[in-house]
Amino acid sequence: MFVLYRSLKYFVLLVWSAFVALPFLWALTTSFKTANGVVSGATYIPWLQYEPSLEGWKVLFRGEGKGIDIITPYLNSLTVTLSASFISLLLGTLAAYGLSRFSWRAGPIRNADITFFFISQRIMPPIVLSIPFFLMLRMLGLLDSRAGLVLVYIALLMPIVVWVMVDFFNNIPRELDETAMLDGCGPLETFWRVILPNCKPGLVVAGLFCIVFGWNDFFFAFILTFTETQLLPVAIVSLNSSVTPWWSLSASSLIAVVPLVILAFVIEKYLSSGNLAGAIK
Amino acid sequence: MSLILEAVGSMAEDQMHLADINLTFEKGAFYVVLGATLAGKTSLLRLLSGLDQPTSGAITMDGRNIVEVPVWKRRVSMVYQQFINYPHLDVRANIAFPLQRAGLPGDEIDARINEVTALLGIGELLRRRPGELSGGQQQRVALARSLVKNADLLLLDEPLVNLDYKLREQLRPEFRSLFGNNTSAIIVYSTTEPLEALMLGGRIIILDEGRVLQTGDVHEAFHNPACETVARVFNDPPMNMISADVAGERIILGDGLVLPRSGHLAGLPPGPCRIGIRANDLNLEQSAADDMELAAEVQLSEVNGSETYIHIHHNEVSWVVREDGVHSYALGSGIRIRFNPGRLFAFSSADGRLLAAPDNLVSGSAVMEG
Amino acid sequence: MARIELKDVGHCYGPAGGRLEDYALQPFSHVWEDGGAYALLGPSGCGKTTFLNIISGLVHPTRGRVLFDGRDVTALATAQRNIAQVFQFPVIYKTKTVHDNLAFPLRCRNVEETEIRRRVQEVAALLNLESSLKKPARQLTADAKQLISLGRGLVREDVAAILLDEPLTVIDPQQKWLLRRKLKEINTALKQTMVYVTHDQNEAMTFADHVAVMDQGKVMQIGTPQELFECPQHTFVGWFIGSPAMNILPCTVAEGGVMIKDKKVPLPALAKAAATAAGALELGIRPEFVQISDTPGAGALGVDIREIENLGNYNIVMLDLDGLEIKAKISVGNPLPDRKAFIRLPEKSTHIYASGQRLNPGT
Amino acid sequence: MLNLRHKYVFLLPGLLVLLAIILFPLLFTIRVSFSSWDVVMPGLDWFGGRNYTRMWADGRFWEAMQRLVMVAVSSVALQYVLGFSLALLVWRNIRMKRFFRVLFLVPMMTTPVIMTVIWRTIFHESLGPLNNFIEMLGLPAVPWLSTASTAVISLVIVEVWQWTPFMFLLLLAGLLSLPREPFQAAAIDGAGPVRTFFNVTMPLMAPISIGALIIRLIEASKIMETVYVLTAGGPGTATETASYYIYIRGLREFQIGYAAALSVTYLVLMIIALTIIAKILARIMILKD
Repeated sequence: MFVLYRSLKYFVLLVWSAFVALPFLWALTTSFKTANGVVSGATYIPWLQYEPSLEGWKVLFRGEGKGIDIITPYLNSLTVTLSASFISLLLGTLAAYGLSRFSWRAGPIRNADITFFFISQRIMPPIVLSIPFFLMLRMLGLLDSRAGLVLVYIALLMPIVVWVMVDFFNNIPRELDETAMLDGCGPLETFWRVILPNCKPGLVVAGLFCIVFGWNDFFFAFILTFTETQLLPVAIVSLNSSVTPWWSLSASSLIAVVPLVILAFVIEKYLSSGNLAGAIK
Repeated sequence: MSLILEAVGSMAEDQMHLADINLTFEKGAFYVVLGATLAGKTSLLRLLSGLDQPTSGAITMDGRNIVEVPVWKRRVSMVYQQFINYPHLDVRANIAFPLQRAGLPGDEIDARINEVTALLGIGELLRRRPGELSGGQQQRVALARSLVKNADLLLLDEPLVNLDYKLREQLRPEFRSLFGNNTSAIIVYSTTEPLEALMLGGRIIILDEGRVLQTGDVHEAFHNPACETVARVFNDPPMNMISADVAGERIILGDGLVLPRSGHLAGLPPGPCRIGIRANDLNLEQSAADDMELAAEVQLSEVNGSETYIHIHHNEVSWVVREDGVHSYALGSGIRIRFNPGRLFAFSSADGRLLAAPDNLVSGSAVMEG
Repeated sequence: MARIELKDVGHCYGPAGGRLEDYALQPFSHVWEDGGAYALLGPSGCGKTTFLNIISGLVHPTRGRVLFDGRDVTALATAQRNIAQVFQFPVIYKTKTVHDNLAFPLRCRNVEETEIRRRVQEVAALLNLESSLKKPARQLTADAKQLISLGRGLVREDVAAILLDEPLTVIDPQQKWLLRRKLKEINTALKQTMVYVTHDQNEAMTFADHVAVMDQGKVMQIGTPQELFECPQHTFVGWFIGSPAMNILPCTVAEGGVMIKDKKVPLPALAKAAATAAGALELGIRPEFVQISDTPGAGALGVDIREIENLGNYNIVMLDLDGLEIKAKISVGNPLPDRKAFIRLPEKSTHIYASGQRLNPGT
Repeated sequence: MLNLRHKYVFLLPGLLVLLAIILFPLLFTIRVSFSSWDVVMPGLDWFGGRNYTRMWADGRFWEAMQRLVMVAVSSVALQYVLGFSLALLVWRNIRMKRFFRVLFLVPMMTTPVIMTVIWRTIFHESLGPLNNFIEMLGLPAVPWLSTASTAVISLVIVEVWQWTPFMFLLLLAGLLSLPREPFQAAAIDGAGPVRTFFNVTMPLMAPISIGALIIRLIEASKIMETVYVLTAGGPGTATETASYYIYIRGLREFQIGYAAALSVTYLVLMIIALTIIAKILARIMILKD
């Protein structure tokens, strides 16, 4: 009975692992194919089933005209994601601290309502915002620029930061702030010298979520940029045209996806240490 | 320097925390705030610290209204019942923190840290983080951080309540000697434990349900509780109470125990009153010829330190007897209790005021003051 | 209901076969008789939780055997041991009513429904929970929830022992004595073997007929509360039990008595017991038993009165014997000498220890 | 709670930035929805409620809404069941625990559109590995993306692949934060795994489950990128979700005014639906003390 249960358990784990790994393995093997390798039907093992080639990878680094330039979109994505994450983290953390520590009243509106307002921004479908954002950025002259995208991403990412950090701050005893103030720190100094150094796990988790959601956004980058500023997902999806080069598509996908996969290790570490549990309520 | 509270009240979310508080705190004095849980002790300390503002009344320091002065500009220290230290700093940096904020020079900071850590016996721990310390050590660090500032006002909010019994036993005398030589600050210490109040001495403020019931010298208040509530709060176990009726020359206790209306009870007005007796004054053996006697049933015998509290029951009487040493009594067994009528307290049954207290026995306090 | 026997049980979290000092619980043997009220007492980290887990089956000891009524259960898992446990924080099934909470262990064992109802009624009556049987258990107060946890053990007929792990932690101080009483009452009425684990001296001594005092993985003494108080077998017990702690005074042995700081105290029996003992000698006496007077006499030691703590009902007098501090507990009303005093240490209340271990003057 | 003047320094920067970024688009959209802005005549004229009456009769929009509900609810339900099962499997000590945990988290780290591009090649009728595998088993090839029902199933598969990890993450974090005692108590009471799950695990996990379900429903209600890449709404309109349909009207056909009316309706319906769902879930799963 026990043995049966255990075998079943590992069977399920392995099946799901295979399901999870399938697209990556498929992309990996496809990236070494050429047109011949693709059109001959699904093949998996290089040398045995098809002749491997590095063409799919090489073409990514050849630059304009001769191939597909992947480096510029890569750097664009990196800049936009990191700037937007940093600003969201800064503003969101401050706001979350304000919501956690002070009482707010405006008519019937209380702390919980303001917190909800922040978090509820996630409900806004991108499509609803896209047209006004388009017009707004045009007005500001920020269409097709990295700055414009950063601005938009702040609205997308700040709710996540507030969601994680309000709860994190609520779990830091108020007495710690009070002690700092009694020791002669004003409110800002208290936040900077005492609270911030003690919320590294929360900041890491919030920051990770920001990077994941920022890096992975496609729609706004797609709508709000054209030729000057191309982000990675847009660059890759645009390969998906009439005659799809599966090999370079697969290679570029793997390149785009790998850096964040590494974050899975970081998240798992925080998961084990119990720092994530507080964030979800 | 004196800190004065006048008609201070504090409300939060429509709940009264403190009402009509009038108190004066003098420099160099030690105050114990005694009260049950939720009596308003923490609220009072937070008002004094400036962390909370009163909803009514005035708080003045040397005649100057200080309600509007922000906390970080006051010279106040507070030790919480939770062990609050800066988790990201080591012990030394924790203690140095308030000094650095005050802009003291480095050698002065070093000197003060050396002094205070030696005083509290935490010199070995300077490089450790608070998270690596035991509860007792953490509280010592918090205390060191509070003492090192030489604040004008030092507040301790039940600092021992979260420590275990042996540590409390160890720290109490240390507190006594730490605070005994104070001349420059106002020290306010809150506790729920009468024993702690008596051990630390000084002046007492007894709180109950957000009101001040009695102030004065600790021992004086212990021997002359202003009212029945004080008698309960200021005794552990709480003073045993029984309804009584004064008629003619007799006082009838509860269900018929009769004693003469004489001695310190001679002046009781006729009619109903409440009689109180300390658990300590109930004995299992006869100690004097005129002892009153009562047969009761044992509800539970509880060990408390080196003493045994015997909960007894007899008709409407549910009393606690304190006995020296550790003993055990079977549940439901019969027991005979004696007490000396000279040790009875009497309170008004209308408003709980003290009507009569026994004469103070010869006590050690005379020696202490001598 | 069972007799619990521990045979040379010890546990080490590291690799087995290490040094004895590394053991979280040093090997020892003991028997807990059926139906008794027992306590495991010690400061945090003393090994009492390991001990408890060995009995409940969460930890399998590195060495030794655990027997319930002679049956070897050392290798059995918790569920197979027929024990019940009350935890520090109340554990209830919050989706269920009080009745269904109490019935749960029986339903798990497929007991007949009429029998379940009968047992639950019985236990509810015992715990004064009858009026709330239909209420959702989550709505009850903390002390009632603890009673439900206890009740889930009591409904079962197969229970070998009920383990209580710091059960009063979350109970209101004012309610504690009522729950203590309830526990004692149940132990007296049902004669269930109960093991109570706590770091709180008062709770252990109030609840148990026999208390095992532990420190640093070692069982220091097992005895009745009165024995622990009056006759501590180890200086740790003398310090840990009672407040204020026992006075522990370094001493040496001389002809017909014991020397404390060059002063001879006539304690012939103790001196005889210690005559051949190895290790540092110490004298132990509780503050309650120190006799104090203002007149010198045979065997009295001259001391200085350093400080008097007036605690309302009694005084703690701090005495100075050539730099050694001795505490004496004196009731108010008893006259106190001024500055200089003389103390006597009655032999029947005084103990002598070698390397912390008590030497028995009887042998 | 403290009441200091300094508190504004903390809250206001974030609040104002968010209001500035969100409020203008929202008000603007509402205003545009009452205009006839399109590719021929861009501009804010007053068109009355005609966009809304047109929408009322627009069967394609309501079908897209229904499809969205179906896809969102079924994929989130699947994610919950799978995520919870997987979390339970790797919760306690098992061999290669860390390996499984990391692997199971990986999909949520990847860019949805990019992975959907890969999925498209996997679903390819003649060249993809999925049909190749099915044929190896001797079954007939499935026209994954070219018939209505299989296209919807493909969409759900991709959604489940991408987002089960998120559910898994939240639920595993929840499980790891649970106290041990209730489980010990259940073992002592003699409860087997099934009884323990329903009487201990589920009640303790209820608040976290609700949170996770709501978060995922919110995110799922916005599905469109996957549709864009995987099927472009096809075959026909078989996989159009609300967002994607609005995208076609607004950004393909530039019927800005009409798309705005659809957007406003869509947003309002989503808020109402999610509020109701949140309330219902809370009532079913959380028991008030």
